[in-house]
Amino acid sequence: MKRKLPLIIVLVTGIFGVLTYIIPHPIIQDTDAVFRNDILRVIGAFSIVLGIGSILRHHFIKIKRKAEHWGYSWITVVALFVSAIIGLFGGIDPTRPGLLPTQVGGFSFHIQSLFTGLIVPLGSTMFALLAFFMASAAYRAFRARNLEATLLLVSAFILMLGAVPLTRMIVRELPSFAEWILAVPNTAAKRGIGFGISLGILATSLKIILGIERGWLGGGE
Amino acid sequence: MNLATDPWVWVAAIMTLAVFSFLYKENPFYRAAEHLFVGVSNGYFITFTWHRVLVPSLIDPVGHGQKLWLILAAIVGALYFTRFIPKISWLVRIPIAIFLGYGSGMSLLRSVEAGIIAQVKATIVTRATFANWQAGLWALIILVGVVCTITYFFFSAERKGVLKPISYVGIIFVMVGFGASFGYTVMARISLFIGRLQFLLGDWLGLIR
Amino acid sequence: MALSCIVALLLCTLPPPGGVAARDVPNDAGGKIAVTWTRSPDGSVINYRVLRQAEGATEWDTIGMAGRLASRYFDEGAGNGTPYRYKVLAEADTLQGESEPSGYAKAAPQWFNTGRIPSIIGTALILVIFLYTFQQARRGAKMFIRRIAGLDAVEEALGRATEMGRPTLYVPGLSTIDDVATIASLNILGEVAKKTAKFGTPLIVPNRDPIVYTVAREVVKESYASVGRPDAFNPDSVFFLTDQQFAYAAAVDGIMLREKPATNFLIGMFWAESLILAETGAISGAVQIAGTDAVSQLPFFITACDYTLIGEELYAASAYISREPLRLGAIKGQDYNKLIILALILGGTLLALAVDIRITDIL
Amino acid sequence: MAASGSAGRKGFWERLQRIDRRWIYLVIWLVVMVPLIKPFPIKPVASPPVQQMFSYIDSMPEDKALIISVDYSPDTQAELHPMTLALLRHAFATDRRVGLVATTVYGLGLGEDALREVKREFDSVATRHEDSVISGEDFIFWGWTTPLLTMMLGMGERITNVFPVDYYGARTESLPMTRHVKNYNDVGILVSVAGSSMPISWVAYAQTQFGLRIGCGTTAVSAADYYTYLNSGQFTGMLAGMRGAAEYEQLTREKMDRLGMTWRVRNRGTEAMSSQTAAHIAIILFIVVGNIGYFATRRRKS
Repeated sequence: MKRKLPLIIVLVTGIFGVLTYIIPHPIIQDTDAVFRNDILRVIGAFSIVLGIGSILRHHFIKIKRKAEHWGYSWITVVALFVSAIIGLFGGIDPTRPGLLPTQVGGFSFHIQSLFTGLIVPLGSTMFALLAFFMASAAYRAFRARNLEATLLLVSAFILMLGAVPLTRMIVRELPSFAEWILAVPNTAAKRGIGFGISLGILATSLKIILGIERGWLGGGE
Repeated sequence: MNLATDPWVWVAAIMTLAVFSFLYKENPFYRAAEHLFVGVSNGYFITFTWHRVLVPSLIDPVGHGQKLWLILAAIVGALYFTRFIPKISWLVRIPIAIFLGYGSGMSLLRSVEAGIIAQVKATIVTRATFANWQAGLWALIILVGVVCTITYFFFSAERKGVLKPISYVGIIFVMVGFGASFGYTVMARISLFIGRLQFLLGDWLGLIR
Repeated sequence: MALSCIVALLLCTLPPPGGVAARDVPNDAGGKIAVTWTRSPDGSVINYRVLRQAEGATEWDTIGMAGRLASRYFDEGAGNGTPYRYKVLAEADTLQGESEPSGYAKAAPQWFNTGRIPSIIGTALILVIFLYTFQQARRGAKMFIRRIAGLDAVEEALGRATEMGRPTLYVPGLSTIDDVATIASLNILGEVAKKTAKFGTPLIVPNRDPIVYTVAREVVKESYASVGRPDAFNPDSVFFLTDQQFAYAAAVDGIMLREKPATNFLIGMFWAESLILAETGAISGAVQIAGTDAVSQLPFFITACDYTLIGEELYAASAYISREPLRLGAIKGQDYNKLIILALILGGTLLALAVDIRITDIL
Repeated sequence: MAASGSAGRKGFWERLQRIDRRWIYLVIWLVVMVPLIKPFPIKPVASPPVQQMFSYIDSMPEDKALIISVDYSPDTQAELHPMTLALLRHAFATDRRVGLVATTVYGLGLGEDALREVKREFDSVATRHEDSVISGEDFIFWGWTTPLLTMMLGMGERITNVFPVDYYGARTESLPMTRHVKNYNDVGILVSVAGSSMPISWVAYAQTQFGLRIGCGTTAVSAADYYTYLNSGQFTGMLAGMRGAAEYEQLTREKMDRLGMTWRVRNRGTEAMSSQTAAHIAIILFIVVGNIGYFATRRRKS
C-alpha cells in the first residue's frame, strides 16, 4: 500500500499525460485544463509552505547554535517576514491598496517597490557578474593543451574577433565565417547531443511511469 | 554630478555595489545583501502564491460555493505536511506522484515528436537541398556532424575500431560548437554589465547624461 | 476585366471573394469550423468580413474579420452539431463585394488526433526496444557500459573531501520535479549520498524548487538508511533556499566561499546561472563535477569545471554508478534506439538522393 | 615587479599563468567603465541587415508611417532601448509619421521615456512650430492593450477601434495623424524591438494576414535564432544587440548630418560600443597572453 499506491498514481497520471497529447476530445482536454490550472496549482502551493518552513528552520538552527555568521541569518528571517507581511496585507496591485498602507509621504514600500528596488537590481547585478566570470573562465580554460581544447579556443576566438569592429573591417569575411560556425558545426553538435537527450528523457519517463524508477519514493516501506 | 533623489535608486545602487564587491572577495557587505535577497525573494514568493494562486484558484471559488471539489485538491496538497508525522509520512508520496507521473507522461510523446522525428527530418539531405550547392554542402557537413556526435554517445560499446575515429570527429564538432556558443555569448554578458554601470553612473550618480 | 471593374464601381461593389467553403476542423476538441475562400482580385481590399447563418435562421451575423491577405478564417464559436453556412465580404473604404454562401458544415470533436500517428508509431517502436532491454536486464543478461570520465572521478572527489575534512555540495539543478533532468540528478544524488554516508562527509543540498526539495530530502535520507547510517543523516543538510533564480545563485555562491566544500556537484537543469556557480566554485578551489542536458549551458560548464557530463551522459550516470540491472537495461535501449536513428538519417538520405522525393512524403 | 625582471622572462610568464583573477576583473571593470564616461570615437560600419532596415525606412513613400512596437522590458533595456531612440530620430529627421505601441505593460514606461527624450532633442533646436515634434501630429503613442491577438489583427482594420484613446488620454479619432494612418495599409514598416519572440508573433499575425512589413530589433543572444526569418524575407532588416543599435545610430547620425541637423545627441549604443569593443579586445588579449604564457612555460619544463 505505502509503495503501491504512489506507483499506481504515477501510472495513472502518466497515462493521462500521454492521452492529452493524442486525444483532442473535450472530455480529455477540459479535464487537462482543470488539472493543470486548478488542481496542480493548488497542490503545488502547499509545497511552498514546506519550502518556507525549511529555509526558516535552516536559519533558526544557525541562530540557535550560534553557528558561524549566525547574525546574518537574522537578515534573511526578518526580511522574509517583513516582505511577506507587506505583500500579504498590502496587496499585490499598487493601484488597489490592501489592508496595510504601503505609502509614507512620497515613499512607497509596496511589494512591487520592493521588487523593483531590491529584487531587480540584486538579480541583474548577479547576472552581470557573468561579464567578469566569462573573462576569467576564458583566461584559465582557453589554453591550447590538446586538440579539443584548441578547437574550443579557436572557435570562441573567431566569434569574439567577429564582434570587434576593427577586425571586421580588416577581414571582411570574418563575420560571415563566424555565422557559419554557428549555423553549421554548432547546429550539428547540438542536434547530435539533442537526440541522446531526447532518448534519455524517454527512458527516464518510461521508467517512472512503469514504476521501475523508485528513488523518489524515499526511504521506509 | 547630478545625484539621484529617489531613495529606491539609492537602495538599488547600494545593492548593486554590494553584489559587485563579491568580485573582490566574499565579505560582510555581500553576505548581508545575499541574505536580504534570499529573505525578500521568499517574501515575494509567498505574496505571489497567495494573491495569484491560492486566492483566485482556491479561496475565491470555494468561498463562493463554486468548484467545491477544489477542497479535495487542497487536502491532497495538505498531505505534504504528513512528512512531520512519522506514522503517516508515506502519504507525502501522493502529491509527489501526481506531479511526477503527469510530467513524465506529458514529456513522453512530445520528446519523440520534437526531439527525434522533427530532428531526423531536418537532418536528412535530399536532392532539393542541393538546389543551391552551398546549402547542400553545409547540409552534408551537418549530417556528418550529427552522425559522429550520436556515435560519441554510445555507451554499451568500447570506443574501439571504427567507433574510435568516428566518435573523435564527433567530439571535434562538439568542441567547435561549444566554443562558438561561448564566444557568441560574451557580447550579451558584457551588455549586462554595461547596463548596471549605466545605472550606477547615470541614474544614480548622474555622471553620464 | 476592365469592363467588370467599371460595372463593379457603378454598383459600388468590389469583385467578391470566390469559392467559399466551410468544413469542420479535424483533430480538435470541436466548436471550430474552417472557412476558406479565394481572395478578391481587387487590390484595394482592406479586409474580409466573415458572416455566418445557422440552418433555419434568417439572419446573417458577422462573426469576425480577416486581413486582406487572408484566405481562411476559423469560426471558433460554432456549436457542435449545428449546421452553419458562411458568406465572405470583401471590404474597401466604402465598397463591398459579397460572396455566394458556402455549403453547410457542422463542428464536431474528435477522439483521436490523426496528426500524431507518426509520433505514436515512433514512440511505440522506441518503447518496444526499451521493454525488450528491460526484460533482458531482468533475466540477468550482462550489460556492458563504457568508461565515463566524469563519473570515475566521483569516488576520488568524495575521497578528497573526506581527507580534507570539508563538506560536499550537491546542487540538483534549478528546475522542477517534472523536468526529467531533475529526476536524473536526484538519482545521482542518491548514489552520491550513499558514498558520503559511508565516508562520513557532510553533504549540503540547497534547493530552488519546494517539491524537488521534499523529494531530495527523502532520497538522501533513504541513501543514508540503505548503507546502515540512518543516524548520520542530518535533516538540515537538505534545505530549500529561494525560488528566485539569482537569489538562489547568490546564496549558493555564498555557501561555496563560506563553507568551502571540497567537491561541488552541479547536476541537473541550469540556465544562465551555470557559469556564476561554476566559476565561484573554481575560485573556492573545489573539484567540480557538472552535468546537464541544457545544451546552451554546457560550454560554460566545460570551461569552468573539472568534469562535465554532457547531455545523455547525465542520464547514463545513475546506471553507471549504481550498476543496477534495470538502469543498465535503459542505457542499452537508448543505444539500440540511437542505431535506429542513425539508420533513419543515413538510409533516408541515401534514398532521398537516389530518388527525388521529399522527406515529408516518407516520414 | 622589479624582482620579477631580474628573475628573467620565464618567471614572469609563469606568474602570469597564475595571475590573481581579480586583476582580470579590474581590467574588465576599467575597460568597460572608462569608455562609458569618456567614449573613444569608434565608427560602427553597418552590417547588411541593419543597412537593409535603414534603407527601407529611409526610402519608403512619404505618406507611409513607421510603427515601433516596444516589446522589451527593463532587463534588456541596455541593449534594446538605444534602437528605439535611433529609430525615432531617423523617423522624425526624415518627417515620417511614427506610431508607438507596447505589447507588454513594461513597454509603456520605456516607450514614454524614449519619446520624451527624442522629442526634447528636436524641440530644443526647433525655431518654428513645424520643426517641433508634436504628439498626435508627428507621432501617436497608442499604448498597450490586451489580448495580443485582438490588437495585432484589429490594427489592420482600424487602429482607432483598438485604441480609442492614446497613452496620454487623447481621443485617437480626433488626432490629426489618424487621418493619415488608419490601418496597416498606411504603414510602411513595423519594427518590433523585443527581447522575447514577439517579432515572430508580428510576422505570424500582422504579416501573414495583412502583408505588413516587419523589421526586428533583438538581443545578441536571440539573434542567432532569427537569421532564418531574415533570410526568408519575413523580416525587412534586423538590429542585433548593442552593435545593431550602434550601427543604426551611426546611419542616422550620418543622415542627420546631411540634413544639416548637427546637434549632439546621446547615442547610447555607440557609447556602449566603445565599452563593448574594449572588453572584447581585453578578453581576446587575455586569451592570447594566456596561451603565450602556456607555451613559454611548457617549453621551459620540457
